[in-house]
Amino acid sequence: MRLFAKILKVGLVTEPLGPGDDAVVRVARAVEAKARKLLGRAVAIREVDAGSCNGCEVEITGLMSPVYDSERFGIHFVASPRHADLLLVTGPVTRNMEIPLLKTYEATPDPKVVVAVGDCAQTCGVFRGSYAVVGSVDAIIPVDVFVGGCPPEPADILRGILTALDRLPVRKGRA
Amino acid sequence: MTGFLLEAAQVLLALALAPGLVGLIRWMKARLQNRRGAPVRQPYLELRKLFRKEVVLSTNASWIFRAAPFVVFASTVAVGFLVPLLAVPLPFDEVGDLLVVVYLLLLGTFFLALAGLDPGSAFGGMGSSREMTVAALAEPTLAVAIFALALGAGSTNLGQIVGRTMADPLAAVSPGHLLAFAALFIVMLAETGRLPVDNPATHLELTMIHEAMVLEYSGRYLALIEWAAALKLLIFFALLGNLFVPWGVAATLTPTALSLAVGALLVKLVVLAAAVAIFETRVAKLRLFRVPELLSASFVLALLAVTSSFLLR
Amino acid sequence: MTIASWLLYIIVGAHALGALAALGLRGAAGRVLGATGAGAGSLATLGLGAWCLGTGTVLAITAPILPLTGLALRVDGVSAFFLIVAGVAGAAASVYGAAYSAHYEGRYSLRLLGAMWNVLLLSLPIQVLADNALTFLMTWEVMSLSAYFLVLTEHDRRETVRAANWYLVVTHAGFAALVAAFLLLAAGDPTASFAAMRSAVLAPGTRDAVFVLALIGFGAKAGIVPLHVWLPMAHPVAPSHVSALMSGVVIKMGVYGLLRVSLDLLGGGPAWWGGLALGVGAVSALLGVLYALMEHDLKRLLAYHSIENVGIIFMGLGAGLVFQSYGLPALATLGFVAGLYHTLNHACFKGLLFLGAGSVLHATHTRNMEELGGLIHRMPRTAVGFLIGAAAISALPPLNGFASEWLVFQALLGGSTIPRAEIAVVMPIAVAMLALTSGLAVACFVKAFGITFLALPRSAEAAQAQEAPLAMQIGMGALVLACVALGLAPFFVVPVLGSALGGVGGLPTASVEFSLGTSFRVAGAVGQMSPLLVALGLALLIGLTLGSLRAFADRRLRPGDTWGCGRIGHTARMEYTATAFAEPLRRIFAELYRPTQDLSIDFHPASRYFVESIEYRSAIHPWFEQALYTPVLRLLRGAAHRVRRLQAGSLHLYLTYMTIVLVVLLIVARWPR
Amino acid sequence: MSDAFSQLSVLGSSLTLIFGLILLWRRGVPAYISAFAAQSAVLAGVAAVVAHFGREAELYWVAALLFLVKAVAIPKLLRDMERRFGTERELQPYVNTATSLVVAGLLVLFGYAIMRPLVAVSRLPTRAAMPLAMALVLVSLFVMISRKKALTQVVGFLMLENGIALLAILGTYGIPLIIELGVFLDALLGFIVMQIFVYQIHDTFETIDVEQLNRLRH
Repeated sequence: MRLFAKILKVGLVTEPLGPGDDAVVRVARAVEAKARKLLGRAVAIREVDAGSCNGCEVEITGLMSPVYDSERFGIHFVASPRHADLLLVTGPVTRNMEIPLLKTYEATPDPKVVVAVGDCAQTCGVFRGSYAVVGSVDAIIPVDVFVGGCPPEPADILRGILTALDRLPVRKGRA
Repeated sequence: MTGFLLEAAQVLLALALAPGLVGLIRWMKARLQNRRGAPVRQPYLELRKLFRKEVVLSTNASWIFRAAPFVVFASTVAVGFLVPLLAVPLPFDEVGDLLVVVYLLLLGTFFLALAGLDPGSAFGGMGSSREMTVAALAEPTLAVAIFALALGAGSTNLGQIVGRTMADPLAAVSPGHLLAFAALFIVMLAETGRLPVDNPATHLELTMIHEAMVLEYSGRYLALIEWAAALKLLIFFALLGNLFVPWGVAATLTPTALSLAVGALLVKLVVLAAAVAIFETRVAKLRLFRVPELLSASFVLALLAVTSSFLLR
Repeated sequence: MTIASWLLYIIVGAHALGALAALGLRGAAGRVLGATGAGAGSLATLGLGAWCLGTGTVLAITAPILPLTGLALRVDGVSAFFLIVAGVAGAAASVYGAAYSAHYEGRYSLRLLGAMWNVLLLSLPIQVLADNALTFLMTWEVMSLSAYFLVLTEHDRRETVRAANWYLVVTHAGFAALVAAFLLLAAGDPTASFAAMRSAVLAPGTRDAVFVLALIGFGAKAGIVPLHVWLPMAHPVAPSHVSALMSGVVIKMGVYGLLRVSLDLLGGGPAWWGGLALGVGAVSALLGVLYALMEHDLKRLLAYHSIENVGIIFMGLGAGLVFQSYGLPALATLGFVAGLYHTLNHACFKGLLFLGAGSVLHATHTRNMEELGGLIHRMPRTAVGFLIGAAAISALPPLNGFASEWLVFQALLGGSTIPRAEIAVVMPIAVAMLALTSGLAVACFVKAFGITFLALPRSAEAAQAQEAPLAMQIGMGALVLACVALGLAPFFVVPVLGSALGGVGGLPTASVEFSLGTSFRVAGAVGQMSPLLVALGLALLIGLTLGSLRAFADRRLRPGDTWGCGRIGHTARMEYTATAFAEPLRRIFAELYRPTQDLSIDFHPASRYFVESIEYRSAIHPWFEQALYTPVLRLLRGAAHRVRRLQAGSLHLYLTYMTIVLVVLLIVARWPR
Repeated sequence: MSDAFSQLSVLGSSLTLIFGLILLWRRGVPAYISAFAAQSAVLAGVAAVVAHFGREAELYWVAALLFLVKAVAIPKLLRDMERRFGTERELQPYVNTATSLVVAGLLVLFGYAIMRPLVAVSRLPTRAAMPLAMALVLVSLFVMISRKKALTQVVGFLMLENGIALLAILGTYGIPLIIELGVFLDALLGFIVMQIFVYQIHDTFETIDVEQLNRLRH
């Protein structure tokens, strides 16, 4: 009985939450259109934490929440770089994460793009000059787009992903 | 000749519908989680994308790793030829019975598990180990459920089981049938890596079963494996739908009967997909070591099904 | 002189010459000539079996070699079939052995090995041809002893001696049961021919006793639980081609014997005979595979699988006996055919697997799977052979294991036509146990092949491994072909087996039950299938997929490191091990395995938060073996202690004993009946 | 007509048995209570089916009574008890869950085997369902043997009673109403006595794990 009640309750609230603010909606539409053109509207993301304070991770997690729901644009996170099209890198690259980051980049099959998320990824932020930090993300692997902010909002991250997809070389013919 | 055309048509239909079925379940689950979710056609786009990507191949891997996607895909498609989706009897009905179906699927699992071990990654080995454990423990339920079905129909051949239930509609609600259905439903969840056993959407390697085996695959190989997995799900749904509720399956090859059969198949798939989506929303993933309990519960259901079938003979 | 008798003489002659050559010649010549004799003899055995089965020849020969009765031989369908089993495995193993035994040169006695190999190979055909009790029992003993010496080849190792002793004890306990069974069967006359036994009318109680004794005696040879303890000890320590033959053929003599006695000589019996055989078969199958899963010694793992497969064979025979007792000859034939088919298939794939394991041992000098890995790169042909064997033993279509297991399933499902409560209870459980067994077998061979041949080598030996010599590859190749052919052609094999069984023990002579054709239908059974078409379909589909991928998909391929979450180095230490692979199943079946765990941590002297070393040990103990064998051993030891009191070391005392025995015997002999 | 009758009775009995098996599979006491309530409702349904096809008007009363007492009243009482003790879960039964389920499967087969002769001579349309009722009795006994918590045992006892009632309904189309009522009262009394005991156990040992009763010996 309780089981049925529960399902009924869940069923009742199954209304799609409206997408967040207007900016997000616009970005979302744009991402959807671009992604469809470039990657067949299926973007698989592998997130690499190269030494971040996890502030960016919290925001990235927001992408998957019911509010932003990145899945509706065909963007989803995957467990292995082998499955990924896009690397989402956060944080200043620490000494211990330098080789793993490189290896992740190498493990990702072409065509691929890299989006560096957060100020630290671009400038190392407050960690600049630390003995434990190697440098910004683009010192290790080629970065297509930087997303600024400490931390950036999910909408910014979406916009960054969009821009990166723009740079993706479009392959034609016997692709 | 029409028979072979029918076979080809049904396999093409299955291949075409399979990704959509996965998309449908994902969409329903998203709605149940109050999300908008990806559209139903999303898996098609993902497959197209994967077929256009390059493959990164581990230097440790051998030919097994490269052969496995083909074996998995071919064995699943071969099963698609044997399972009646639209009409009975199929011309290939006597090529393989339900046992052949089970063991062909096991052939795919065998190669996929070897491929999981091949690159020498710990995740792959873990996935293989778990997948084989679950597959082995699901076997008795499958066999006993087949026994229950064969008892009723006097045959393990799929066409005959379907035909017999069509001839005797009351048999569809007989307890033996219902119990066998419940048992096979649980086994289906286990074999296709659905929720209480495996989480198809997990990102954490340690909780993976099926996903962990294919972590190393990319590009076209991954596409083949994903497609085969979707096809396997569709085949299990079709088995559940057509073996137990065979209404709508065409007995003659007239256009009306066949279009009716396509419609009935779609309805059954949607209903089962909804059932799985609701179920997956309701339950949490089981700890790996509670999975045997679930499987032994399904085994008891299958045993009950056999007993009931014996009783009512 | 008929062709059949010529072949018989060739068998004897070739093995005799082979044995003499092995004894007389030193070095490579003796080794190769001995193997040649063995191979030629085996081929003749195969030829004799095929000829007799093909033409339906019944050959009966009596040679006055043995005292009292002479050597009585007779070929019928069943013995012809077992001749084929012995011939196929014997020939392949002989070719393989010619190269394999080379590395014993100078370390162990090659003469004894070659001679005993020939003796064993000669005893096998004689065994299945034996037509009276004395011939049968004498050959049985020759076979057991020659196998004993072969097991003892590497005699300077403790485990070898221990294994050989266990083998000798269990096999002789079984022999005692057999002697008793035959004495009961022949009403005390050890010289009775099988024909006389067939026509003898025995009391039901005696028949039951004969069956149970035969089940114990032949079960000990076949490795049925709980008489299997010697098998996982003896098979691993024997030279690999000997293991292949022992596992493929010698233990099958138990199957042959049981079939001969229960079906042919006794003509079938009450339903519980079959039920008992089915039950011990199911238990052996399940326990065999469960213990195999926990094994990391490649050859011992295979030995446990022999127990499993013998169990499956016994399930087929048991089902046949059950159906026969209910007067269902067609179904009974199906059950027996399923058992026999699996016997032949097991001889092929298990022979192949043991030869493959032998090649691995030859190349790496270790049987421990945890030290292997990556061999597919160094030994590609052996890997393919082992893979095919693994797929076949896992009953994967379209190979031969699947065909016979499918038949066993069909036989069990066919039992549902018997409207009896006990059948309704037994059959679903048997089906479930068989299904669980085959599922676990698949898991086990993923482990065996995956850990041994795939991924990175786990030791320097594995990294340096070399492909096996050509002769060894030929031996394996022959068995690969046999596995594939037997898997694809059940529509040919099954009717032949049906006709081989025709007329034995009241089974129908004409095997009209099996219709020929690419898909074969079995009357009384409840399904049909065609492995040939399945194989064709699979090949076609793989080709089609490959072709369309070439045409439509991206074809770029880039080698890269294995993905390990970006770890800096990837070594073999990071791979999944055999123990880890089997760990989930070990936990699930913990109540059976009763694993003991032992964890010891050495902390750093400065702080408990730093660890210097962690040692974790875990072992499983086959508790039912301990529960069963420890009391027996204790009893034996106690008895031996008591008997020792008789041993005073005084010659006069011994003479007194002998006198007393003589007097007692004379009195007994003179006693009027 | 009678075909539908036997199908329905077997179906109902299978359902009661499956609800019985939930005791072995789930670990939370609320699930047990729900299972018991559902089982009793199905039992009432079976009684109504028998009343309809067997033309035994009396059985309608039994069905209604069964539903009221067992599907509504007792579950409510049980929930009260459960609430009072908080959630005690059946974490470590004597026999682990997977094994329990397999044992239950074997018990079902056993029930089938021992009822076979009876089923063979019986001419009732409900005969096919009787082994399942027997199996429910056996499974309930097994629950009481293998589980530790007192509440589980209470539910097991109630299910045992359900099994006996089912057997009576199927086998004799209901024993006369008076006897039925007597048994009913008996069960109710038993239940109340057990309830008191459970409260006592709880008050004394702060737990309702019956393993603790071993301490009474000292």
